[in-house]
Amino acid sequence: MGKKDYAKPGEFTTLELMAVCGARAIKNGEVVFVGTGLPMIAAMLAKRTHAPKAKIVYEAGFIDSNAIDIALSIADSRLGYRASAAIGLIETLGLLLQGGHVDVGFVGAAQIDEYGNINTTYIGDFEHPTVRLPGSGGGNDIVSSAKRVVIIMTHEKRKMVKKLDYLTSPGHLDGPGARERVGLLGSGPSLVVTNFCQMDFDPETKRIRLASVHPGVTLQEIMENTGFDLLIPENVPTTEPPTYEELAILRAIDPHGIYIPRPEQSK
Amino acid sequence: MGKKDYAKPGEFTTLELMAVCGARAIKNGEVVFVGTGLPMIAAMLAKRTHAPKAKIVYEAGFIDSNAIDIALSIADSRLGYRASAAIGLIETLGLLLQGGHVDVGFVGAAQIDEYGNINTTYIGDFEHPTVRLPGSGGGNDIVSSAKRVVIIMTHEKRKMVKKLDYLTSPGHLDGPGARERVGLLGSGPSLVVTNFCQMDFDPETKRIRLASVHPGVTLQEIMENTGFDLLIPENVPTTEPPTYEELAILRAIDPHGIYIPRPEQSK
Amino acid sequence: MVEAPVEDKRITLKEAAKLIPDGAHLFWGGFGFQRPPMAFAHELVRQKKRNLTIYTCGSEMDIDILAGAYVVSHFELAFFAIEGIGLAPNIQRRIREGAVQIEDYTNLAMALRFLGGALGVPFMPLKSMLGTDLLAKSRFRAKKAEVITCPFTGEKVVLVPSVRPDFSIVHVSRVDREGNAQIDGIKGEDVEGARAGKKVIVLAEEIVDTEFIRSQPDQTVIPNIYVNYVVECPWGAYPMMVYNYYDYDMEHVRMYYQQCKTEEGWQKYCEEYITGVEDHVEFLTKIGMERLLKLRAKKPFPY
Amino acid sequence: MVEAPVEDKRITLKEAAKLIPDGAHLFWGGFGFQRPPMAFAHELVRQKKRNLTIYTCGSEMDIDILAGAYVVSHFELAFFAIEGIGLAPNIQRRIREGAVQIEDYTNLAMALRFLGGALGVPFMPLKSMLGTDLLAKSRFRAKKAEVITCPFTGEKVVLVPSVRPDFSIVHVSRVDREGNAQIDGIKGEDVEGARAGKKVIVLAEEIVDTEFIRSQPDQTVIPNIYVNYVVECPWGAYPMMVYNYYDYDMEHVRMYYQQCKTEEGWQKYCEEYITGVEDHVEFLTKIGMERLLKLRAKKPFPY
Repeated sequence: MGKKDYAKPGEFTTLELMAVCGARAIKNGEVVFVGTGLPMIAAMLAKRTHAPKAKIVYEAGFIDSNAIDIALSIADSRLGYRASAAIGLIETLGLLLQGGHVDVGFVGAAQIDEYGNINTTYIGDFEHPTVRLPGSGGGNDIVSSAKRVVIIMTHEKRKMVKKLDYLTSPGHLDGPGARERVGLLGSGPSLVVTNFCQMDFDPETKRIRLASVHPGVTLQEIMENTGFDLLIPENVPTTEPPTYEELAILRAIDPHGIYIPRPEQSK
Repeated sequence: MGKKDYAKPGEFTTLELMAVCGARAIKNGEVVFVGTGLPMIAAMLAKRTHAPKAKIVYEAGFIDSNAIDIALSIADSRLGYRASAAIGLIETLGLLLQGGHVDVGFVGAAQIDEYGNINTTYIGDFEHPTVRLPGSGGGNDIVSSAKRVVIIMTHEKRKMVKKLDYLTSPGHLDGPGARERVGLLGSGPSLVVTNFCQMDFDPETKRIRLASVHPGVTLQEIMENTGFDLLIPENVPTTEPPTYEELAILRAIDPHGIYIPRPEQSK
Repeated sequence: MVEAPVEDKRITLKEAAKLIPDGAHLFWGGFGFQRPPMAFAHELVRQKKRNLTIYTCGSEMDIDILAGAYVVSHFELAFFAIEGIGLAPNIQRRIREGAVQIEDYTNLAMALRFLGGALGVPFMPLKSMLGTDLLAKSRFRAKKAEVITCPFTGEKVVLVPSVRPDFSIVHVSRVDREGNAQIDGIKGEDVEGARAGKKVIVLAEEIVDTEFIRSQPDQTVIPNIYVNYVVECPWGAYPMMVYNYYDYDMEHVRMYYQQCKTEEGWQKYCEEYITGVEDHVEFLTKIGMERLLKLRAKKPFPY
Repeated sequence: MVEAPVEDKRITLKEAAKLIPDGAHLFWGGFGFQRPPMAFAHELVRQKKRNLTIYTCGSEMDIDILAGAYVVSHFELAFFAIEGIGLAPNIQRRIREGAVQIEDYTNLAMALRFLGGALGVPFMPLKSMLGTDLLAKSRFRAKKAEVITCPFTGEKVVLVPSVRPDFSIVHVSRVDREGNAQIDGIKGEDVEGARAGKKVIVLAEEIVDTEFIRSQPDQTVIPNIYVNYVVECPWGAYPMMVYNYYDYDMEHVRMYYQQCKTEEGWQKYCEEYITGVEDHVEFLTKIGMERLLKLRAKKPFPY
């Protein structure tokens, strides 16, 4: 089978497609800042396909990691296997990230708004929240200072909101020039990958814009599950499906389906 | 021979007495910040006599050093032998010293004034200096932040001056309360050891005050070689001479007379 | 000539926990699943400490236990969860009850706050938090952060206040009885945090001879000058992990998470594994030799 | 599946020096007699570089040579001398001539300026320099430092401007060809300095296989991400020292010091040992095998 032999609908899961989308956002030689879960799988996939020279950094201190086993914690000893260095948080978040060496950072989100601002702290009112989420962790640091940011999340109306309950990590704030005005170093979110589509940011308004629709998903579905006004260009392509090669590698990376249940498991 | 058997005049050199004075300024268990030369010898002597639990720190990064050979550079590998740790400058000058862990710091001086302010940078005018000295190094850091500071220097009129050519390291500045006013952490110089005498600081005026006169030295000699008005209390004791035990250990520490030429060498 | 004596700073886990008065402020070491002072958390629970404030970057089951047992009332931190499983169940519940309050920072902000405390300066500069509610909203601190204009470049910089807690609690790989500590693998924020505390308690998987430490001084991560007390505490991070020593026990962690979804479940866990056992060794005995032996790291893997 | 290739960043000493344009700003590694990039200094002299600015804490014969050969016109530093012997003879002379200017800081201030540059913030806070001419007088910087009142505590704090030089030059114990570097013994200010440079050149006593580095990632002091070029350069700090590798050659250093007391003596030294030899290997050959072999470190001593 060739490199560009695309898998057909039914031969891959949505999570697999999302991991592939994440991987493709990484260019060869880039320094990639990821957490556990889907971003870790995406970065490992990129490194084993088109971006073998990518360097994966985990905030706990693992630098240029070459882990062969799936990690459950950002500080998991598994990430130290054949790493270039194992140091600490000031090294990764301060010297590497804020120091300007990180090309692309991956984060998740409980809520985002139309400028890509992110909430991972509270659901509900700050004084009397409904749910207390894990908080920023290194998320705010990553979104503040990485050159590009990829957000991976599930696409639900209550998560794609007009107004965040709490602004944890800075997207494009209230629009063009806002990040520069408040003094942020990185250029903010550039891509959002969900279970329905990929979205990028309109360069003029800095608002979220539909970039590609996953195979089998309708525009209607996306709009119904988005709580803010999504910019929709005239021609929106279908997301390139995973290739058979990507799928094979992906399934070898996470053989027990810890983060990406196998097609047979997810049924 | 007993611990308190004092050597007689002629049985020790002035440099040996100065090293002993330095050693006696160190209490057991204290953290001592020293450079090479006489302070290093003094600290090693203290550790082998009354202050075995003293911890010697060298700014290059050697912590709790137990060197057995005399070092020529502050970064000399000799200082790493059986040290507790070998790290770097931010560790020693920042985390240990500025962080408040250093009890006593030793420095030298090309000039001091009557408040114990120190010059190690320029002789002559700032715009057109006669001599460019080595500069602060870690000297200013030590005198700024150590809990106590001991200055060891030779006693000459051109070095004990009314006005410094350049203020490198802060003594008591212009008097009581001045260090607190500018925001300094440490309490400044507490002792000056010269080839003639020991001097401390009057608690009320923060001016230099004669504390003890070395055996065989006259008050006249000291006054003639001091360029500022030295406070002289009514009763000034004679400096306690080295004991035979101290001399024996001192000579074992620097057997080749690198910093303290042996009596026979110095003739 | 006097031979330098080796100062012996060893105390027991029980003695170490007794040093902490109610209301004390602690730096809490470990990061994520790596080297949390779990055994120390258990002992604080056993000794019924109250009203502690904890400063940390990101912690997990260890601080969830401390919140569950009403040991901690205030956190200043960046992250808490049971990673890879879900939200921290006890902290959630205690927040709803009003028994726990959290002041939120980022991981970098917290790590720099420890570095600032360790360096003896009252703040550190930072380029995170700008433009967000982390800067705009505070829970209990009078002044959480301050934005200034850089006098050299004119750019905006956030200053975060340094932290000097009463105690720093860190769990390391090995230490000598004088307190010279080595940490294998990542250090998280422990290097800075260990130096920030007014008093420092180092717990370690093993105590080694001081000559071993002094034969390789460049391996010392926390020198003895900073350390007041040393506690030998093997398997002290279980059911979390210690690099080069042992892996986490996910079965136990999942059981904890499931059980703590209800207050009753948490009380049962606490009684069974913490308050109902005499000490750390009895806890390990309860877990069982077979389970522990299986978790030991297998070279060349650090897990 | 693609096996990750090992990127090869090795270049020769000559190639490395060629990268430095006249007028460039350099972080200069090593501290005192420990690991100065001496061979790199020689090569800069051979290639007749001019008008460089050097940032360092405290350096010795290495920067005295650079000043003597008119390679460096500006220094920002805390200390220079030939330790244990006397003042740096060439720098003294070049200052009198007006060919060299020095902006004075303290060692901690310089180290923090590198840390600030490395951290991506425009300044760092400091409690030194207060009340002194180091704060009051500046030589060529428009703004050398700034005193502010802490917004949290009200105390006075000095801010020193961060440094991001064009290049960082460090000499380390060992490195792999990807640029992962290890440093034995003290690190001086090299950890921070190596991260402050826009480009980083790592010179090393030896190049080791990347698998050796990756078998002990917690020993890496400078990870490959920061490093642009790698130069194998054994005895690269001679006549100064490298921890665990070799001792200094004080006979040579004293000869240098005595000879450089006069301009003619310096010119003779420079011609004989630097410009008159083709490269570093020819320099070492001139020093002689017997002398070098005697200087090798003798275990368990690192010297």
